[in-house]
Amino acid sequence: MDSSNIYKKSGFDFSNQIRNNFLAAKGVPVPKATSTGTTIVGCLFKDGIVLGADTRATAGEIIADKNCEKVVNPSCCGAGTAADTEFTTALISSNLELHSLSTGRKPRVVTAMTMLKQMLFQYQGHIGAALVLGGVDVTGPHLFTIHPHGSTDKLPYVTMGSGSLAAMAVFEAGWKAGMERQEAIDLVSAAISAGIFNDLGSGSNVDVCVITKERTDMLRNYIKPNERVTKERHYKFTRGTTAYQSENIRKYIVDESITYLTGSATTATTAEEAMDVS
Amino acid sequence: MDHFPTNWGKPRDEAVDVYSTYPLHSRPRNQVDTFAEGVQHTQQPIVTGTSVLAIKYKDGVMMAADTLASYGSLARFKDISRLHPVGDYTVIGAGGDMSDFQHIQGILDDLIVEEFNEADGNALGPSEIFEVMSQVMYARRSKFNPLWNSLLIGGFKDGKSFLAYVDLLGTTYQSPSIATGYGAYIAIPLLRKVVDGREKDVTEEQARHILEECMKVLYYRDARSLNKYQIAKITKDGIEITDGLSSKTEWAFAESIRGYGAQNQ
Amino acid sequence: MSHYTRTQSQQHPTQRQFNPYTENGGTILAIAGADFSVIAGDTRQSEGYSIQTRYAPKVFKLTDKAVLAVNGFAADGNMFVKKVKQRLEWYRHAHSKDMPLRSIARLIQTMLYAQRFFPYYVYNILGGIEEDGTGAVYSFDPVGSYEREACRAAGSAQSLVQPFLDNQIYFKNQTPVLGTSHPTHLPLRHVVQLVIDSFTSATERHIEVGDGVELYIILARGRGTQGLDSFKDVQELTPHAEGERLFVLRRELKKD
Amino acid sequence: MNTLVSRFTSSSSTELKALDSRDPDYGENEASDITWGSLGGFGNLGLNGIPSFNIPTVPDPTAFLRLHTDDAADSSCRIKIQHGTTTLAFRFQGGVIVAVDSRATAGSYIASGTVKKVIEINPHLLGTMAGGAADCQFWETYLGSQCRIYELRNRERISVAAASKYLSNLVYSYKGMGLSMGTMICGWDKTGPAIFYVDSDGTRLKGDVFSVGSGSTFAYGVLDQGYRWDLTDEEAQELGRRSIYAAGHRDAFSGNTCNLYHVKEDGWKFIGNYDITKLHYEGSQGAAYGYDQRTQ
Amino acid sequence: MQYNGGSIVAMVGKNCVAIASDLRLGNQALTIATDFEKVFPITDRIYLGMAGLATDVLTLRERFRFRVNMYSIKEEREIEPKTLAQLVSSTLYERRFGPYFIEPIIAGLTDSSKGSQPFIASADLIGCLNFAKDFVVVGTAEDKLLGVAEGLWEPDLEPEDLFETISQTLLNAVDRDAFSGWGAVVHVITPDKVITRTLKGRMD
Amino acid sequence: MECQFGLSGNGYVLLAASTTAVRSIVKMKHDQDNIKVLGPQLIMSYSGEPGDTIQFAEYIERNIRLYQIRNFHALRPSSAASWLRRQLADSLRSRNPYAVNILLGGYDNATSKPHLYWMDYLGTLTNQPYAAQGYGSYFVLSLLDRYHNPEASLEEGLETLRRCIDEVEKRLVVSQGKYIVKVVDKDGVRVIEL
Repeated sequence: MDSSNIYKKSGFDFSNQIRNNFLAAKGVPVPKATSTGTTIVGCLFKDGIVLGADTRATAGEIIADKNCEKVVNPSCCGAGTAADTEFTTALISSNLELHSLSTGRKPRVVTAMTMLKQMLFQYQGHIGAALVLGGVDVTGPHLFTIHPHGSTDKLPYVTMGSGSLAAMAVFEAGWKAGMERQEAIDLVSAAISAGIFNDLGSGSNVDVCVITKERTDMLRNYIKPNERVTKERHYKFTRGTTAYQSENIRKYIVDESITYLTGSATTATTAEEAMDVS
Repeated sequence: MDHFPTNWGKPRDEAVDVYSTYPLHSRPRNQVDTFAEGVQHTQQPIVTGTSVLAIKYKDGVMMAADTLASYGSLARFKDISRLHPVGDYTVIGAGGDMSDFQHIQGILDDLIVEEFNEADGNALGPSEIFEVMSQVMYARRSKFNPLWNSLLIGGFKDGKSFLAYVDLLGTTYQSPSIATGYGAYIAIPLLRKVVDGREKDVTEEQARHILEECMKVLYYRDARSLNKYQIAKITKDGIEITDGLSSKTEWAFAESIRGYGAQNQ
Repeated sequence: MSHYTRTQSQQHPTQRQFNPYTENGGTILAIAGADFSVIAGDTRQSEGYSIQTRYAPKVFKLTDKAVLAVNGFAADGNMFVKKVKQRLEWYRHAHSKDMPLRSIARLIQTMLYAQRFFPYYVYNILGGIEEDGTGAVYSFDPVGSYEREACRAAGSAQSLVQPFLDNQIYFKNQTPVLGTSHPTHLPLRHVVQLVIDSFTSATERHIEVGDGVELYIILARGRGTQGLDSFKDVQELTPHAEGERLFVLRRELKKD
Repeated sequence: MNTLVSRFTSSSSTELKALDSRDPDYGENEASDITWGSLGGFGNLGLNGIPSFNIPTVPDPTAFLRLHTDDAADSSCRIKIQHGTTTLAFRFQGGVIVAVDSRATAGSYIASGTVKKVIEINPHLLGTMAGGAADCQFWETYLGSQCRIYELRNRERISVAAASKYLSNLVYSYKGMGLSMGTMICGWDKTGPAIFYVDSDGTRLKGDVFSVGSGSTFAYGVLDQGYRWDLTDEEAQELGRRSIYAAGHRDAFSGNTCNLYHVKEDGWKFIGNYDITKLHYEGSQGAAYGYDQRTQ
Repeated sequence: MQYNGGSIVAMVGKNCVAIASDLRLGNQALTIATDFEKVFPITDRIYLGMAGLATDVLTLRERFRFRVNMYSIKEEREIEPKTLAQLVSSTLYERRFGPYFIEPIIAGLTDSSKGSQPFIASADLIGCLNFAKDFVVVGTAEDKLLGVAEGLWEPDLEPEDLFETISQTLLNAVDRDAFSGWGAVVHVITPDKVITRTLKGRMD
Repeated sequence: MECQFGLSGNGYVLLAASTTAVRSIVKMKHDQDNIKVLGPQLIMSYSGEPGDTIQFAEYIERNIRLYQIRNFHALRPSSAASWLRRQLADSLRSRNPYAVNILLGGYDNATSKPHLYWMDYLGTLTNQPYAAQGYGSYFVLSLLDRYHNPEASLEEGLETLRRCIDEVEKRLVVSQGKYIVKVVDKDGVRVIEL
């Protein structure tokens, strides 16, 4: 194991794999990674692209995160294995930045799409990232979906994730070419809401991102239809409820000041005072 | 009995070496999640119908299904009726295996005849038909010989509308809007938005419109569907099944799409 | 290591042609008080990631003083409730009284155990009032082992709810303030609030719980409705105030 | 055979016979052999008092059962049958001590911490519960009723040997079907105190010291080292408690509380219920059981 | 994850955070040790907990110590909790196709120059971060912890109240989990001190 | 099927290991010494996959010796344990992992304290007052919970050890035969005849 060298080359490290196969054979199964059930969508409108996502992350049937961000960087939403979408898009967006620095031009959406599909294809679906990619460049607005195996799609409105059918139904029924900005935002949030309320893998809030030639507006938690109701009772415990065996308090000196023995004594908070808080 | 202490209480399986010298308890593992794997792709149904949609509305119940029976990916029979009236108050709509559905029709027709012969002044309403069907389906699943269908039973009797679902496992439920097959994923979001909580207010016009809309979306997205469908309406005036409907579809935007990636022309 | 070889078929017991079970999600819970019991269940029925219906009752009235909650595979559950009700009906015809709660519990055990080799995939919780007027909860595993308890959660979110109830009902791990002790039975109002909070919490963290919650509240003979009055929309199911009284309280839950 | 014949000869006229129980479209008709009312039997016990079971119509019912209920083979299996246990019983000069824990686990979830694992068959007989909770509860309750019938027929109490043999024969007849039960039948009869170990394999052993369940090895560790025939009653009870504590502490599937019974000539007596954590920190007679507590 | 057992929870309070873990080291059902700590100080104000396979906990503790030391040497400053979270995440994702069997939790306060803001985060075994504003949990009792925490947690708890809430959450959750428990340790991190208490938990 | 126990007392660590070498259903040997002396005050017992055990033990023995030669002093118990753990954890990531479970006993002259480490083939390391490996641990851990005394004299320690051996002999299906017992204390390592 060359763990002592942190400057080693980047990329995946497979050194645990043999061990894990061995463990699996011995009956220690590989634990499951967080996946996002997810509804993510995108659609074209008059001036650009609107992307949308719900905010639920699940681990099996348990909701691991109620308000996560699936619009991972403001041109891409991810579904599938959460860590994969996160790191894949981060990697590509960094490569894109390098690309644009070396070419001296703003990157195009197709470039991002090609980089993503090439990377995902290389890993043959083992990187479980399903993405909706949208953006506006010199050639106009573009909207793509990229599947974990590297296949792509180019359509005026797209959906992904476990709620994709619900969201697609809304698009099929409501989308038309050349929508106004607000119209498009409403349609996208209706599509996400359809996923939130009809697909158990999706839930909580609606995130919307509007990309136009001029700017990108991230409307985080654009609609919050699922706020928790206030509890019927309060559950604060009386202090001393929990029995403990031993206690160890490490105090830090928060603030130090020098008290001059002669001259003006500028008293600030002394260490003693700060330590009194307990 | 499995004599390894930590495995107590589990069904026996002597085929395994329980005295493995290795201090890790290895027992056989089922490689699959039996539940998640679902029930669809097993002992296959042969000739199948796809979604059925149904909603409650102001005057009763409305149900829609296309007229296609597929043989795998082959659109085999294009004029099959999947909405079947039972008695004077009920329509039963079926997805899944068509031969099983015809068997069910037989059972129900017999039932109606028998009930008629009793001539006791009572007629079977939708909830009774539903009860019979849920018993039949559950009994068949318990005998490992299921009728491979998901059924919607809708009706209107004595001023009350009734809509319920039963499938090959005997699972039942009632709701103001129900869809089977792909409809449960594609049509339900649209139906729920219009119908749920407003089933007393939705007019016939609105009901028909939303069903048509859903049939269109299903035709767009369900590869085993057909743009030819029936709508049944069950109200106080009885059953009315409209045949040979189709939706006006829109494919124009496809013209502007070039390729699936970097292509422009 | 192992000197035996294992064949493929031994490794995976296969019975593939048809799986007679499915899972329909949801959670049920019951709490017994000194002279009442509360039995509750959410109303969502789901399969996989789809909500089949937002209202499918999981809690059923058996008699005026016995309520049964079922959870697991909905078809098995509904059929089981139907059969229990039938048996109770027979009993009523033969003895012209309702079967006492503890006998219902034993009956449920034997009925579940009859399916030992083809189990009902149903977790049952029976709540009600015993003949001595105390509140009781009986919980069952799918093949019929049962015990009487003070509180019990079952179903998909049982592991979320049960430890919370342990803490709040049994005061587990709580040291009482010096000179006091924890009450053995909580007042009705308190219990109903805990049940509602349990379900709102479970809804936050479990995808299969939601849409609505139904609480059945059974009061012992002669007990007034104190503790219930502060809740809106409580509906009485028993026709008159003599004998045990049964109430139902419905609340909405989040629908996502 | 009949079902098979009727299934394949079914014509529309047979189906007209609507609710014929052999018709594949309708459920088994329970009313046929168990009539309603007071003659209705109880649960799966028919009029003759013999339980009946419904067996799935699949080629291999045991494999079917294992597929759906064996949560060791498939942690995602949904029908979780409760299990996990430590039970022990030993004979000494003062009778029989029976001590059990009270935990039931389903997968890693502790389904209950208050299970009664000693089944009071009758005032002179105790059965313990290890393995499938329902199997033990059902069959030992059933055994109780059979013991009562024996008493009525023969005007004397059934011996421990006979009762355990009865149970052993019962479960042996279901061998290979997936029952899982490891129990100790303890009592006092004409021959004095007696313990029989009975399991679902059909094994039946007479002995002095037994411990059964996932934590049994840990219980043995303490039990064997402290066991003598001439223990006083107090010492014996303390030994039972300590052994169950030891198992509860080391075994993840045992714990919560210890239920202690003492069988004497005049029947069994419930000694007490002890919280295992309390035993760890405080002990039962002033001396804490826990290693870190006693060596502090 | 169930091989060795163990669970961890972290919660946010008013200007403070708390992180608590159980103390069990098991070998499946057999309890090997009841003093196995899973939460380690990274800096004065940041604690890192890891639940999962014990050997990986030990390996990664060393690895993170090394990487954090390298960070402070290179940057000449203490690592911030958010930075640590990213460091942990990328270390885990590096092994995407041969992961360490652990799930980490980070709890800490930001530097006092940044106002000592509370910070908690958890990740799955391949490093998908979850930044929560209330509480995060990992381990075999994950579902139980979530359920109790969802019921008991309230915003703006003072350190002593936070201690009670997190302790009650952990103790009651692990009492329903066969593979966690056997005592617990809680660290409450406030701007001026860290209170560490060993709880009197169930030992079975 | 081998069993090993370790327990620490007042100023010493005792390790005991069964001496039977088993292959399939045959006992190959009755006087196998499964406790290696790694240093002047460091001993290690090992069990696990046949073949791996002895290969790994010898590798460890030689390397610890090498360290001592190079550095003129022996590794302290805690350092030796850490290093050993690393060896196991690394080997687990290789194509041919060592499947060896270990008990490590040592006396630290710097602190005048005995140390006992339990380690499994995955590289899980923990410092314990008493420990056991193999199926024997299912019987003796509870026994040691009950009878072990950290302040016990050597004689008392041996008495507890005899209880362990007796218990395993009584309950484990396979008879373990004789045990070899070694003690490490401030005076070094000795073999003790029970």
